[in-house]
Amino acid sequence: MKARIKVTLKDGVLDPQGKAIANALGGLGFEGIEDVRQGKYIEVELAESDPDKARSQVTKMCEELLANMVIENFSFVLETA
Amino acid sequence: MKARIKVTLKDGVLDPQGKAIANALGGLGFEGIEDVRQGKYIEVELAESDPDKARSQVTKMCEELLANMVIENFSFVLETA
Amino acid sequence: MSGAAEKIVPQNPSITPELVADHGLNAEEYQRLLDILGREPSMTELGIFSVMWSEHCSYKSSKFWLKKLPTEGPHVIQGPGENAGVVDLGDGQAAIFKMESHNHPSFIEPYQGAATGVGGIMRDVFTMGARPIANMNALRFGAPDHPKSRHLVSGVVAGIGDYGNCIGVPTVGGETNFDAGYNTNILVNAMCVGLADTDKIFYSAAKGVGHPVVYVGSKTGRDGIHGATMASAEFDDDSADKRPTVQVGDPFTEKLLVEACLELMREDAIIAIQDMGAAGLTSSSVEMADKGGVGISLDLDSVPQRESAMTAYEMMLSESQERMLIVLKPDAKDKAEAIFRKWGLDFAVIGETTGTGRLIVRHRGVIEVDIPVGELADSAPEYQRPYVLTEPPALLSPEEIPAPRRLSAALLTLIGSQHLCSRRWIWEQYDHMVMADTVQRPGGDAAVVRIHGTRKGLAITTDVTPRYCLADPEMGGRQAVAETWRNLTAVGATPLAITDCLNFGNPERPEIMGQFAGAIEGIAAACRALAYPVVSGNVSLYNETNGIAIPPTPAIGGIGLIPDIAQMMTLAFKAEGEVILLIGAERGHLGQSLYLDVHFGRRDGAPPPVDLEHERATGDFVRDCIRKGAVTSVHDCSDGGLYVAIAEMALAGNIGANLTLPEHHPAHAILFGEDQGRYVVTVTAGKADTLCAEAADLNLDIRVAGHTGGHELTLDGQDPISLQALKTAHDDWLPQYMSIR
Amino acid sequence: MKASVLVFPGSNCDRDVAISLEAATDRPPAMVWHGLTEVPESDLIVLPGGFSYGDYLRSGCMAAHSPIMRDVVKKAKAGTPVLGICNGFQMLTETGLLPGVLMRNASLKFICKDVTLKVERNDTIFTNRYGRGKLVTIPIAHADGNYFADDDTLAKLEDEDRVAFRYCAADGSTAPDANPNGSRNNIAGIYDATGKILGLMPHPERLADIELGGTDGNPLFSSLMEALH
Ligand SMILES: Nc1ncnc2c1ncn2[C@@H]1O[C@H](COP(=O)(O)OP(=O)(O)O)[C@@H](O)[C@H]1O
Ligand SMILES: [Mg+2]
Repeated sequence: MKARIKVTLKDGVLDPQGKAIANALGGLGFEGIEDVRQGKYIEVELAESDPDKARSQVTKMCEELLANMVIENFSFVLETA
Repeated sequence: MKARIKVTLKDGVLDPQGKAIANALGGLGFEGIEDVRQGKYIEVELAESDPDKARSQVTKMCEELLANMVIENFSFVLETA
Repeated sequence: MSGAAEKIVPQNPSITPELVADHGLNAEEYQRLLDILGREPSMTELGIFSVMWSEHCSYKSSKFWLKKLPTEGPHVIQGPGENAGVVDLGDGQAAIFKMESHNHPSFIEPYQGAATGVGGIMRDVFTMGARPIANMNALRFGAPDHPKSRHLVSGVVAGIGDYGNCIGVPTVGGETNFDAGYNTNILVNAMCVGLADTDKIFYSAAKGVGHPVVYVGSKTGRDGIHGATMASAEFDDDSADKRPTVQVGDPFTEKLLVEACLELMREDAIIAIQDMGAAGLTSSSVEMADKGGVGISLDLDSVPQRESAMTAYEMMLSESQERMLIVLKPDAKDKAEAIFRKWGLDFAVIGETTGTGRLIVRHRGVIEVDIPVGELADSAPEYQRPYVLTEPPALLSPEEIPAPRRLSAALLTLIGSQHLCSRRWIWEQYDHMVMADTVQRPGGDAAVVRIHGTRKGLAITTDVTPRYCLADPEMGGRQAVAETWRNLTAVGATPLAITDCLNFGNPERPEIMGQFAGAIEGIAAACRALAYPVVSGNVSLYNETNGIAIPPTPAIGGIGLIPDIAQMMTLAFKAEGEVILLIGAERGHLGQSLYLDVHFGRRDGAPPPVDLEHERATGDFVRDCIRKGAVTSVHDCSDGGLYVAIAEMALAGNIGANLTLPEHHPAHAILFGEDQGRYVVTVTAGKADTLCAEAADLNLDIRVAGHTGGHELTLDGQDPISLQALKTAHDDWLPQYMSIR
Repeated sequence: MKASVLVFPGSNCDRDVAISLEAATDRPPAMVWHGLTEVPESDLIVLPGGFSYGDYLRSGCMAAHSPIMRDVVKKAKAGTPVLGICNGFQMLTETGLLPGVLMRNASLKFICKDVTLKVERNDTIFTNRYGRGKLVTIPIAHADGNYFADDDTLAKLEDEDRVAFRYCAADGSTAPDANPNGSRNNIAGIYDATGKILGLMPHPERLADIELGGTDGNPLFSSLMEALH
């Protein structure tokens, strides 16, 4: 089973990377870029095949390691191979 | 219009971050972690409202800046507010 | 003139006692506020008083004591009271430096907390016109086996590194302790040293009326609102709720800000300049106005904002990073704006200085704040809190402390412990060479950076020994100052001045206040005796959780000057067959030693006394020897004592030694005693007698402590220990500890 | 020799490299601000270390897309020698002037320390003053120095003798533990096909002054002087 996880900054948390990307896109001539936010995308291949168990395993992983819960949120989808 | 973009490493490209996460998860006691790959998740808020135009704009952004096409792939979805 | 009468306060929630208490103001303080305003405050005004009168901004518990510190000296250009201290280096140049804590934020979010701590202290320094040339960091973590320690070490070190590395200022040294006393209150103290021309130093007094007040840097968001009050409150188990106040640093923007500010400072444009640190727009505007004796009016609609619908309260209290406030000469606006635009930074005129003496803040056409500046800034409460001095424990005599089975094995254990192992794992994550002037890298007694384009060197160190301070705060305070002075001396520098970062528990408890008072007395005594004044500093109180305070930790950052770096000294043994000399009185003092702690789990007895006259005499002698080229390596004796000092010199030079033990004390007391004011030096074989004679002439204790050579350390030819074994023990502890998940 | 050093807002080794260039050539290089669209005619273009635009997204990627870099690419393709150090190397791979990419260090940590390098060739404009196969000590200071290229590219680099420097142990062996960042084949620096473009992660300008503890970086600058004066 594969988990596709998105980790994003909480609202209101400064995102220097997003800001820099927005500037760079502007510099490249792209117009109408209103906001850019950068997060992480993580794919985890799990041996677990039970969706409920996988779900609780991935939630725990996110909380303990993959996301910094002080400033980040996460969400994920599970996919059977 | 919002583009939700995933930038991932091509197959066969080494992924130090993914490897480190897999090790760390193992160290935290998670079992059955078979593979971890880390990529980027980028949200871009566009002024453009025409989906076709937005699509080609975002494709260009990815090719020119957001992904390094030597090692990375990208995919995205568009979303109307 | 706007007075209280024309004031309209929109949607003002009624100011309840709970709201006042939430803002950290006690009943007496709130009454003082009411007296000043002559009416109930608006919400924004309450917020402003709350941060300005917080411990962090007002120093209300510590001010009385800080006045006891000596702050003057022939080379002091600016003592405490400005953003940083300024010391004359000769040739028209000055060093500007300060140390500051970012303890609470770093415990909550180690990476960002530490990073923004570095950013904040650098702003304090370049605000005054200095280009930052070196960063230092003094870190205290909990016990290695505490479940949070590893995560905190890794986050703090990465945060400090990434911020300084990106800006391109070398992080050249620091200190690191692990101790259970910091399990739930780690300390992250960052120091920055900058270089300026003495005729181009900038201050924060906004003199003159009608001058534009300009905001530059990053946009304002809702970051860190209540950061200053958080830094002034004790932790409890709900501290997790305080998380959203964590700020995120953007070192790239800070780099732009450094360059833009320094570029503007080359023009004749600035009347006053102040970074927005704790309590952001509030404290920067109030401090500038207060020092200049003027009023200031701000229009918040012009403040560059990152988030929508921010209230006046939020904007005045935001602690968004990488922002500065400048009062410009009126005709300088266009020039200034062009510079900030060139660097891609926001630039906005948000107000002007006035003759009203009041802080007036408008937002969306409404006056949200109208407070007399002088009273806001100067009537902050000042407390002479009750205190109980710590009773120093009795001295332990060496005979009361058992010998180890094997001296060499005891050394190996000590040097491979968390206390004395190599900190390489930390400083290799810091770019300590950028700017290409680091002539002494981390790992020695003090770091040395060359003053760019000259032959002069600036030596920098930070020190304090918290276990000494806990046992006897007065002696611990002295020792901290003396150890910095010694470390500067050991590299050949003339110590100039210090900055301090006084980390303590809750000052409302008399025993904590007693620790504070004791430490101040000790620091002051040492500064006076060593002609080594305090020019800047920071106080961090309430470092305690559920009533358990940290050990008193008055961290001292010292700087010194080496006239020619050709005379710089290092601790590495240079050659085989040299004579090792120990200078300074040897008493075998084992109370509060690491030997006692590591081998017997005991922390008892008095800490080693610091005889300041002896300190000065030995130090001056050693420095003279270095300047004359009479010695080949120098290291002070500190944690772990003589045996550890010699082992460190051997490791650094990859040359062994045979040590000679005197008879007057037990061997373990000689080897592991932590007597203060001592240096180990080496001289080429023929020169030992002369040096001993010169020392004897000055009534200084000196003895031959051994000879260099071989690949082992031996004691009168006995009990050998290989350099390889020492190196493994010393190098491996930290990387191994950090590799465990 | 007329050298130009590009200055991005986040460059922080521009001054350091300018000093080394000036010492080797007796002539200060032109410092070229990133906001310009053209680099003055030069015998050498230097892309210095630092964090060009903050190095968000990928190191060097935003610099690679800046207007001034278009001119650098043009001039490089027309034969102007280019030296990219650290962040400069990252820019060179991001523009495609050099193959491969510099990924996050295998340890995921920033590393600042002296490393031993083997000089693989001494017949280029950058290394004629070094002995072939000579071991030198030069510092590294980076978070993203882990050189990666696919097997074919790597084989080509090796076949064409385009590896400039390799991380090695004190005895010259390229053992894995002499590799500080996980680079494939212990690669620390590479040339383009003409040998006129060099990208390397180590900082020769940081050990080009005896007061700083070594001078092994110096021959790189004096080689350039000799070849390009
Ligand atoms: N957090 C740190 N950052 C950088 N360097 C450090 C840090 N902690 C310790 N060091 C370095 O390690 C060496 C040993 O530190 P320490 O034992 O405190 O020295 P000393 O006993 O001479 O004061 C010093 O050179 C110091 O600068
Ligand atoms: Mg020392």
